[in-house]
Amino acid sequence: MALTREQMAQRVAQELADGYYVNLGIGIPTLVANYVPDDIDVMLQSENGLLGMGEFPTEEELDADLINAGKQTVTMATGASIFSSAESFAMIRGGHVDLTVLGAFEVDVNGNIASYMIPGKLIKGMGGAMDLVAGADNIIVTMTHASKHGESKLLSNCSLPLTGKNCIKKVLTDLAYLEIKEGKFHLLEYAPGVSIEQIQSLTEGELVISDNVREMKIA
Amino acid sequence: MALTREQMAQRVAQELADGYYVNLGIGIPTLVANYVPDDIDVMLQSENGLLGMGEFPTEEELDADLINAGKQTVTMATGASIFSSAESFAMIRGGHVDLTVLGAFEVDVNGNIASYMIPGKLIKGMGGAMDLVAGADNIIVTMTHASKHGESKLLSNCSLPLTGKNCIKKVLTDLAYLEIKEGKFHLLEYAPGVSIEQIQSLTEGELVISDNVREMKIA
Amino acid sequence: MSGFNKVVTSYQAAMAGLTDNMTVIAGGFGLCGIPENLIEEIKRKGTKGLTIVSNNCGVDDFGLGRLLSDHQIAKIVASYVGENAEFERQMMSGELEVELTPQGTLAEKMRAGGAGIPAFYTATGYGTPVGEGKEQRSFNGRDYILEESIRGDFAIVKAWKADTYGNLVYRKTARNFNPMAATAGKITVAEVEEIVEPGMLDPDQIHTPGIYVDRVIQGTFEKRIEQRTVRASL
Amino acid sequence: MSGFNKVVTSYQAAMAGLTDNMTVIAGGFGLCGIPENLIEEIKRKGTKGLTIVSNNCGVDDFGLGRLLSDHQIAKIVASYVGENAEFERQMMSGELEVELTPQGTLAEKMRAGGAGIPAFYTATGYGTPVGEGKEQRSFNGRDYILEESIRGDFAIVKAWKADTYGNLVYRKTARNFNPMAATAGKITVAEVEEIVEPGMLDPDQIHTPGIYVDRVIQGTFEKRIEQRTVRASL
Repeated sequence: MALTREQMAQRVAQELADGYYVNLGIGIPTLVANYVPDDIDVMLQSENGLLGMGEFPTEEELDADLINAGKQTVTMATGASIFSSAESFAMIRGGHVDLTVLGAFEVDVNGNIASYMIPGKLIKGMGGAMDLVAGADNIIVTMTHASKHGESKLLSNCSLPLTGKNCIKKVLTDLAYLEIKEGKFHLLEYAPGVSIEQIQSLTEGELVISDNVREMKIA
Repeated sequence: MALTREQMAQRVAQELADGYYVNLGIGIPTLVANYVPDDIDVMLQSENGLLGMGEFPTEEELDADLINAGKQTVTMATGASIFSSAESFAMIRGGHVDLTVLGAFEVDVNGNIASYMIPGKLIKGMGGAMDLVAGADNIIVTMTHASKHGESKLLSNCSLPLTGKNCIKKVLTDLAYLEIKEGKFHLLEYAPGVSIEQIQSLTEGELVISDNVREMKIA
Repeated sequence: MSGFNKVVTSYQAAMAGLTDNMTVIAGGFGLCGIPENLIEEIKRKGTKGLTIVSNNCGVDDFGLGRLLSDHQIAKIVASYVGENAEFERQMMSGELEVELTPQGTLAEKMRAGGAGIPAFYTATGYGTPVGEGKEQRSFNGRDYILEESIRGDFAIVKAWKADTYGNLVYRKTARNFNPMAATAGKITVAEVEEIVEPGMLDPDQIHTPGIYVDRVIQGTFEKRIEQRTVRASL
Repeated sequence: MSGFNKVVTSYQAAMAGLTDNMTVIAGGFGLCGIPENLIEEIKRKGTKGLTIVSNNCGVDDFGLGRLLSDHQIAKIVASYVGENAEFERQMMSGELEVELTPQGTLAEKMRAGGAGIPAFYTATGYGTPVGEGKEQRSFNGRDYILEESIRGDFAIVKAWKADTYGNLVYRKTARNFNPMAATAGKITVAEVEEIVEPGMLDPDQIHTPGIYVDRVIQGTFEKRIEQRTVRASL
């Protein structure tokens, strides 16, 4: 069974460690915040200039001057700091964020990622995504393994305009957790009830089955 | 009679205007602050990170955390702000300071300035001087017209390592106030009791006597 | 003693000198921390052919989006089109020139413009459409592209408090692009919620020193919220 | 919940991992805002062959000057030798390699190092010895030189207050180079006058967010004054 969005977020959350500064993109990545293990503490970086993003505000706490990068009203966690956009991206570009989680349309065997534009159809802009993928060492891309029409999103070569080149090493899809290295996708984990054959058939780029491949554990 | 250091500072102070942000170098430039006309207000920028430098502190006000670029203890003027060295030089390099006054060993007809090093003899370092001359549009160099041995400091070509290239347009010496343009020194004012011939004889670089040349007025 | 008094009392005076075809750098992220009344004044003036530099372009009926309906904007440099339908329509139709710029690069271009840095290298955008036509260069085995700085004829920013000398303090994430924008305008105009006397702001806690600011005006703000997300009160 | 607690309680722990031939970036201007006890710990450890990046090198018997007597410093990147006789002597004799760097360029090189900017252009130093051997380039008719960023194995800074998460606040002109230095170390150590609990510092007024800081230690400081200038009390 393909993972739900919530399950994908749960699996990503297992990659968190105590003391991590984390940037979560819009969509599934945002949900990761709901599954931080009880025994660890992470701080969420929001690229509009907030380190230590808290939960949504109550009606009483609502403040137009306090939003996240998704433009949602938020609160500050204890120990938060506020800074300018230039400082925020100094943090991101300078590699100070420990983990970045973001969505994509496509990734390929060379770690290229396309996530911001479908020519002629969708031009929302890249926002901070190009800086995030260029600045982070540790990135997890979350997306469905294939489109609704069964077209693989794990490719030999991205077909859409790139957000970043040679920068993605880990991908979590609704079917699998994969590592990208040496020009191949390495299957590390398959979702419960999903067969390796099914993953193989939906992975257009070269796929290697890791020696240690195992079934994904979702709490 | 050659101007005293105090008189040189007085003459420079006449170039101040209300609302000017001013950076004053060490030595004679520092004295300019004592001659700000009563009817105008200027703010002094100190490149270690202070805009709105005040007078020296009393014993009671003395604070090791509050110094100027000359490492002297100072106070803050009303409306002062404190910032990092990067922000301070963003201001300077970005051309936001209205007037910069600094000393020099030599200047030449092309607006080059040498002020930080005498090879084999004196290597104090350039500090912020290179940034100041590169960043400011409006600079006044203050120095004696010639050395104690009668060697001109206003040259065809600076002989010492440069602090900046093509950046100086105004020079106030103990003998004269000059403008540098089109590869020549233009004599605008002579100090009271100093002859144009004397200035000519102590100016190695090409000197042009301005049509409007006049005696300097010191209050 | 009045030379440092930057206070103006009308929006006409605040935006005096803005003429057609100028470049305006605007602070704000989404609808948060935007100089909403200064934008309204540009709409009122009807200035045309503007190049706008701003992370976003507001929404259809608020913020910079208000300048789209009368086609006052010729070109916009932004990182995100977002949910602004008219922006997207004018971009797709070619009525509006759009230079999509990564958010961090945009912030750094503004900072560099104010700081006398004409250009810098960044890995952001290397190997993507953003890097096309730009110089590529390797430092320590990694590839970067050259990005040039941005300056504006005007910069318009929103702060929380100002003193009359133009020292500014921002509030929470309404800071965003405002501090960099403030440094990058030939004329920088700040609108604020409160103006205090010099000396009332802690010198250690000023976000934008007054040297960058030419005019300050006190306004009243709608502060519209784009994504109103709340949790239940206990 | 302890993952963000950066507090260490001994100077040995604060400088653990510093080994010979490393690069150390230090905050401070003159003797103002210098991490005086962290420097003392380097002296105590006897680490050799260091490259020090700092605006100044202290005075003979205080601050970074303390590392000169035992020849712990192989190279220093600084803007000003100042009145440090031993520094000048070692430089003149060639015992110490000195890379004189303009003050603004030095600050920007540290900031760039922390911000993932590998290099930038500046007019500062063009046509001077500082520009020799560096790429020259013209933008909009003006000449600039290319300067590369600096990173350190360690950065040592002095702040006024920290919370246990490493958020820092500086006091008056003791800020100077400290904020940039703090961003540019692989390991950044801050010594401070007071450590408070998270939440005690106003998020709007934090100068260095804790993400840059790896270790925090509370110390006591001599805060020596280099040029004691006073006026008569009334």
